[in-house]
Amino acid sequence: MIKVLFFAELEEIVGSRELTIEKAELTVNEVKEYLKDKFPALPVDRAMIAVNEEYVDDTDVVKTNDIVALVPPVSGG
Amino acid sequence: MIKVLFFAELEEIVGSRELTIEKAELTVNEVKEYLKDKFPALPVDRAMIAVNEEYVDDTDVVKTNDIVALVPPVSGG
Amino acid sequence: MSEKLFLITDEVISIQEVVDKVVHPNAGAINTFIGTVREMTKDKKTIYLKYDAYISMAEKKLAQIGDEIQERWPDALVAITHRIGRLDITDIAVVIAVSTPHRADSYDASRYAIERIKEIVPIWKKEHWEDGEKWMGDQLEKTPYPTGKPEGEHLS
Amino acid sequence: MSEKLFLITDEVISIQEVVDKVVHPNAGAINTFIGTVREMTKDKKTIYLKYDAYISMAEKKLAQIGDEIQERWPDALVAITHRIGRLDITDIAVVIAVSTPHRADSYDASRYAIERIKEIVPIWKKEHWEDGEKWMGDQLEKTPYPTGKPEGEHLS
Repeated sequence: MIKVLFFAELEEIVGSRELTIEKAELTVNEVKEYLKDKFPALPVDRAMIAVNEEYVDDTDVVKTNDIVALVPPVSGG
Repeated sequence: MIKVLFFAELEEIVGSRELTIEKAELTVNEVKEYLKDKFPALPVDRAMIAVNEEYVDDTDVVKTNDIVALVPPVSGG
Repeated sequence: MSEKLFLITDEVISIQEVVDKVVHPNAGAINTFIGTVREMTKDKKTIYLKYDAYISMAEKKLAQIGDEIQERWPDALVAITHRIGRLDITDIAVVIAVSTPHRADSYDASRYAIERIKEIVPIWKKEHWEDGEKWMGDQLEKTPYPTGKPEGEHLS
Repeated sequence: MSEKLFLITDEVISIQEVVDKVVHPNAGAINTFIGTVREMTKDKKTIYLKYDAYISMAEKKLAQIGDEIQERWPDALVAITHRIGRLDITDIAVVIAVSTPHRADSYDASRYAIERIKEIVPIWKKEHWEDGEKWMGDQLEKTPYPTGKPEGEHLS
């Protein structure tokens, strides 16, 4: 089970701050493909991906209990 | 009558924050020569000169009731 | 108040409290950067803002910026507080405080901090205008992340 | 507190009060520079400092620095307070606050202000060490003023 978090504009598009993917292991890229399928309007490729609060590469692997976050371009400060 | 102000190290050397020169008109340079004569230990040439709170040149003229200040190198901030 | 050097809060930020965290006998200079809510951006008039954050990660990334600064300026002390929630015009969104022995470094390190905040810290601003609202950060769609993470040698 | 934008005071400086003087709806950035009393300068340990000033002229010269900043950065607002009298380690000697619409200018204008203070504002610092005391400002005797006023095109 992999948890995925959405913030800001992405949260509004998904309609929820989080969802769960019932898989034990996926690459980051597979998570992104899953989300693009499920939410065609979601600008997945304009987001950075964090796993357990660190930015990762598309080829990195996500395991059960990991927390994935889609981080759209930030605008703090 | 021209008033002269001394600050910081210069005040300590002169032993007073101010003195009066009983003249109606002097150039800045003449004020400096007067002070060098009167206080040989005073580092007059390492000070900037202000007249009525503005920095001046040696050739500028000081008149009665003007306030001259010797401004040693500053160290605020 | 919180003793945390790197803090996301939904409360009003006290500049003094952030500065107090970096006061030190060997600091001769403290630079602070205070980000406030500006009313006009070009011709658009902001009514208020809302900030959202991935709070736990944002505090971690602020701490990372502190580490990066201490690598570059070993004598620097850094504290950063960013507010989230609704902010009105002139409200303080962020306070960065950096102390260093000498003044030039305090400016450089403070500037480094705000630029890095705008690159890596997961905080988002929603502008509310009279005629609409928008999450900011990609207005020009100039920031795609095809590799899934930010580019640049100094990112980690 | 004083409403003066450019102030010499013998009281403790409130950072917040100085910042409040430059808060503005069109300011998105406020940079502050806070000068504090540092304990160690090279191998010398400071016990306390005393600052003296030609108060009326110092406030006038601080105001001149404000004018110079507004010439170079027309949207900037500037406030500066400098404390005089006895200051202990970590006490605040000076607070500069500069607000501008965008952040880069707030850093540049703030830096300009502190450099100019060290050039033209008649304030003097006396260091008190365990084994002596000295008025600072010309330790290296590198600053003669043979023409009676500071050199440099930007002085007036």
